Amino acid sequence: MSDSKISVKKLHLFYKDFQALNGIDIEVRPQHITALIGPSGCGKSTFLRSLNRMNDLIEGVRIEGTILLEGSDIYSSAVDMVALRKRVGMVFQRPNPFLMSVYDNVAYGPRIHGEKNKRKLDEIVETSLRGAALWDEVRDRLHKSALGLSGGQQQRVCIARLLAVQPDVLLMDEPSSALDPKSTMKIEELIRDLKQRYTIIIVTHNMQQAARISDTTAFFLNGTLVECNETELIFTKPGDQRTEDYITGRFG
Amino acid sequence: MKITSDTTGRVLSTGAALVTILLTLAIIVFIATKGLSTFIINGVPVKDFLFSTNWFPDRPLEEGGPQVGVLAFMLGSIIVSLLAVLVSAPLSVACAVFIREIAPFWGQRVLQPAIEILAGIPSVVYGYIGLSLLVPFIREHLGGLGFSVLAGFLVLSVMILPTIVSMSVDSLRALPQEWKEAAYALGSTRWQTIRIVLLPAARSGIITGVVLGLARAFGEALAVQMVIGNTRKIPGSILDPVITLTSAITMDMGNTPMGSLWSNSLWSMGLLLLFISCLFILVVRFVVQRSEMSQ
Amino acid sequence: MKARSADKLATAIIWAGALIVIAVLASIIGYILFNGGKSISWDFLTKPAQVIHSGGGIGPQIFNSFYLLALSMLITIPVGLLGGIYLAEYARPSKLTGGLRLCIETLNSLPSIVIGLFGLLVFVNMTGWGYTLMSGALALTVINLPLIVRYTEEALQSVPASLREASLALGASHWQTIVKVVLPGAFPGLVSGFIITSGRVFGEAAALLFTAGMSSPALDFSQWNIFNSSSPLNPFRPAETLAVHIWKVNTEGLIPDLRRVADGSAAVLILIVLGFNLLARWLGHRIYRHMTAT
Amino acid sequence: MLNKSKLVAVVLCLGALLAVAGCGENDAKATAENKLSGNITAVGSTALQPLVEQAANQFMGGNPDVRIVVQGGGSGTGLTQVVQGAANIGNSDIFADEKNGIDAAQLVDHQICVAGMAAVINPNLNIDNLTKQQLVDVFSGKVTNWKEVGGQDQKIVLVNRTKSSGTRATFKKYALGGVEEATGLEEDASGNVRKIVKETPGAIGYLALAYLNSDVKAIKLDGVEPNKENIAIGKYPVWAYEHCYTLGNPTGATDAFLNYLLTDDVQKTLVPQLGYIPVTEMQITRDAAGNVK
Repeated sequence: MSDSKISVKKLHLFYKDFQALNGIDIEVRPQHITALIGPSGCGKSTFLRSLNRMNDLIEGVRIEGTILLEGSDIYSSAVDMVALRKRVGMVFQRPNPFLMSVYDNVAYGPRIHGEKNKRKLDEIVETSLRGAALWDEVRDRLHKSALGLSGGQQQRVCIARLLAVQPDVLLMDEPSSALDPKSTMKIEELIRDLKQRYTIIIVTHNMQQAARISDTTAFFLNGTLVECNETELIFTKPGDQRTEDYITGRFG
Repeated sequence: MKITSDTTGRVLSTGAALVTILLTLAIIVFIATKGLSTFIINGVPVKDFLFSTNWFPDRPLEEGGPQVGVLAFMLGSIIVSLLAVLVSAPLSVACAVFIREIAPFWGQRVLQPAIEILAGIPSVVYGYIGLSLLVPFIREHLGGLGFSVLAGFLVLSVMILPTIVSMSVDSLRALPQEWKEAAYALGSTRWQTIRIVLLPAARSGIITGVVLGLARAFGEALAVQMVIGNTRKIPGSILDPVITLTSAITMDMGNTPMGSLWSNSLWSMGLLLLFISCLFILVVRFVVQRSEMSQ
Repeated sequence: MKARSADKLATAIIWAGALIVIAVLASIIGYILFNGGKSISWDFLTKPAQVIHSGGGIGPQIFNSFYLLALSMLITIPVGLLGGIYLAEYARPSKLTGGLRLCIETLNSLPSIVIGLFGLLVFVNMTGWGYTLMSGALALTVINLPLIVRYTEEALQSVPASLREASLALGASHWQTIVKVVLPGAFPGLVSGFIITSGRVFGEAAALLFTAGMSSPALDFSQWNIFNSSSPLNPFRPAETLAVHIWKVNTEGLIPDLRRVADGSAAVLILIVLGFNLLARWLGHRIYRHMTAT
Repeated sequence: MLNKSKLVAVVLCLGALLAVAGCGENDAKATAENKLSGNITAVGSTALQPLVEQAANQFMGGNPDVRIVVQGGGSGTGLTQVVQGAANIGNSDIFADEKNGIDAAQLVDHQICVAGMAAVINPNLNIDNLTKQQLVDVFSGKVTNWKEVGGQDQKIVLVNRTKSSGTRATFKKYALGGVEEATGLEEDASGNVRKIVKETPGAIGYLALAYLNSDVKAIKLDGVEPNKENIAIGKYPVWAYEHCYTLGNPTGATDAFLNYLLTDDVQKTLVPQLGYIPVTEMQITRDAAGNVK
């Protein structure tokens, strides 16, 4: 298991008195797509957000257990949160481009991390937009507001914005749930492409999506990790009755 | 570098918060120090100050001594501002409902901007209009001198309208759209929806607005002073002239030497105003807290 | 059927309420503009006021009003903005936060005359400045501050949380996120909030009677050295604003044409406040459109 | 750490700026070559303010190095500030001795002019003379209808100045012989009193002569008309000095300005224009206790 990118041990998460995660153990392999599935409220999004400490922003959240990113504990007090989030980026459910131009959106990350060189920025923006398979669609309107784009394009701007800070890990919280089927297909294609360079963890409601794109699938229920295995195995021979019930649509 | 800018930001904004708190405390401390000297230095019993109508700060000692009872001022302030709220509150709630529920287009395009303009009209101008239009009107058509409780609370009720309307509109806006849709889907009429679903749910916001309006009416000085006649007597009818704490302060402050009993008792009136507006805040907090608990 | 007619009746009553308010507003504004409109002329707007003779203008008063407003905003906006940022971004439920909210509510409901008294005591007497623009500006600051803090907090909170998260997830620090993402997003709201606040304090008189004074010494509009005592920009000179001028002319005026001056000043004041409101709406709308480029 | 010290520096700079801008006032002095220079602050009575303001403008025209700032605030404020040394000149409508809480012994009185006061009534009342006793009866509330003092059947409406007003103090002392007024409407400002008396049937109030116009009717007291001539020769008793007080004897520019106020440049033009009686034309004098010489 030493080749794990992320290794989570006995993770408990409390929201005030409510226990949202109960003893999660999971290993995430590098350059793989891991899908997290489960019914609403099962804790999969909460889990995702604890991987780059986004939960720290929420009042009353308490965490026990360890999360190791390449062997070092991300919850140790020595960790620079900013540096952590730079390495572990996140794409959200709804596209959330800033009220800026496409260019400024993508250049935002490099700029706040100190990049001032205009040529360098141009380069990063182009590479990132190409990486997000959006360059050809927006090259003529780089300096117009990102809010003028379609939902699918906006989501890809958000992905490009993330790529521009060169993270190792991409966390995606139902990235296509707010999009139409055509945009969804494009995003899925993109995610598959990105796998070659990034470790991707994706939360999805859509089981076909999980089956289509992921290598590993983890099934969450009521704050516990029921099982985690090769995607093919999960969808063909689930090891747990509850997993089978869920993927065959008997509940959730 | 990053950490430093973050710390600076946090320090600066916490500093601004502290400045605001210190400022408020400074106001309270300074006004209280000056205001309490009537009782501490001049030795006027609090009871005589609050519950007597004898206001003879200039009377020499041998004729019964300076007396500084402010009951007439205090009652005047209370009467005028309560009546203002009584007129203004129903009208304001009607306006808020109109803006949100009855005619959103007209309401938001015409009425709401119009009410915002009302908020921006300086109180001096209100007083001036009251003096030029309202006072003669009352004198000719209703009798009395025109300078009256009536003129005072009518002017005030217009002045506090924007406060109540905007608070009520905000709290109606904050209600989930689904509640309204659910009520309509159950076959309620618009009025039933408003009366049974919306108004009760928005109640705490509306009450907060009314109390803040009351506070504003209570503390208003110039507009009221111009139309109430300033007679140091407890009024017998709404056509009688009346006097308020604020008008007593504006009229006498400049003419009395600092440190004299007279001046001190004006500061005590200021303290009384401060005290009562703090009381209003507590009422608001209580209302909000109770409605939060009941939800 | 009964519910139906109750509905009709209630609707009619609410319409009536709205119409009454519009009628009151229209008659107030109409009255002022009708009476005062005819006395507004270029001379009236620029000439200095007269004490005994007729034909005075309100030039210095208009200047004073704007200058005082600018001075006070110069102090209030940084403090209020930071205070609003604290409440919207940093505040956790703590004693400090609770205290701050209570203080803001208290400040907001303080009668302006009490603020005037405080100003008289501290800014006028304790500092030894006397009745000056600076004393007035500080008193206005006390009135402004809670409004600006509230507008800032509201504007910042209206920026979707998802934008904050996006920025943080890119490794931006909290402060960078506030400066680069949240503040620009809140900008339209901030601008209109500030302008509406300006309109409010523009008409303030009660607090200024005791702080900025009621006299307007001769101003030398060719002297722009801020430290020269006859310079219009010197913040340590007494100054009478337009609202105070209306009060003074009405109460102590000796001039034979005081009706004309009072009516005209009221009309000018209303027009300026109206202008502030329209400007706030227009600017807020425009900035928003510019930023979203729709 | 660096940023904290930056913050401190900014605060210090601001403080210093305020201090620099704030000082340099209140130091009136004459320079060696007898050219007047310095700053004078005159604070107080709103009634006297226009006169001093206009005179100051004229004075500064001839003495460009002198800067005079005239502020209102009321007689009480003026006296307080001059005693505290916050102002060079304190303007007052009444003798400092008459104000409680002021140590008049430290102050030097400069009487600039005289303000006469008249009882005024609504122009529709058919009365133009009252005896002193009648006036006292009217204001003390003993008489409540005009027909009891020879007018038509009309209720009397009293319009008083606020208790702290110098006009009221003077009127009470010299017109009413110190008798306490009954409660009536109260206004702090002459403009409002005039407006109310003009518009309210049966109203009676009192105004400084400067505010008299056709809106209201000034009435004779014991047959004596309230005008400058009668006041100057001592026939009409309801008047008061307008005072400029200084803390100790004035020096330098302040002294020069106070002397200027007594020259013909002010006394013959500004004083009558503003409705006051020049102190130089008074044939009698009166002290704080009311003793006439």
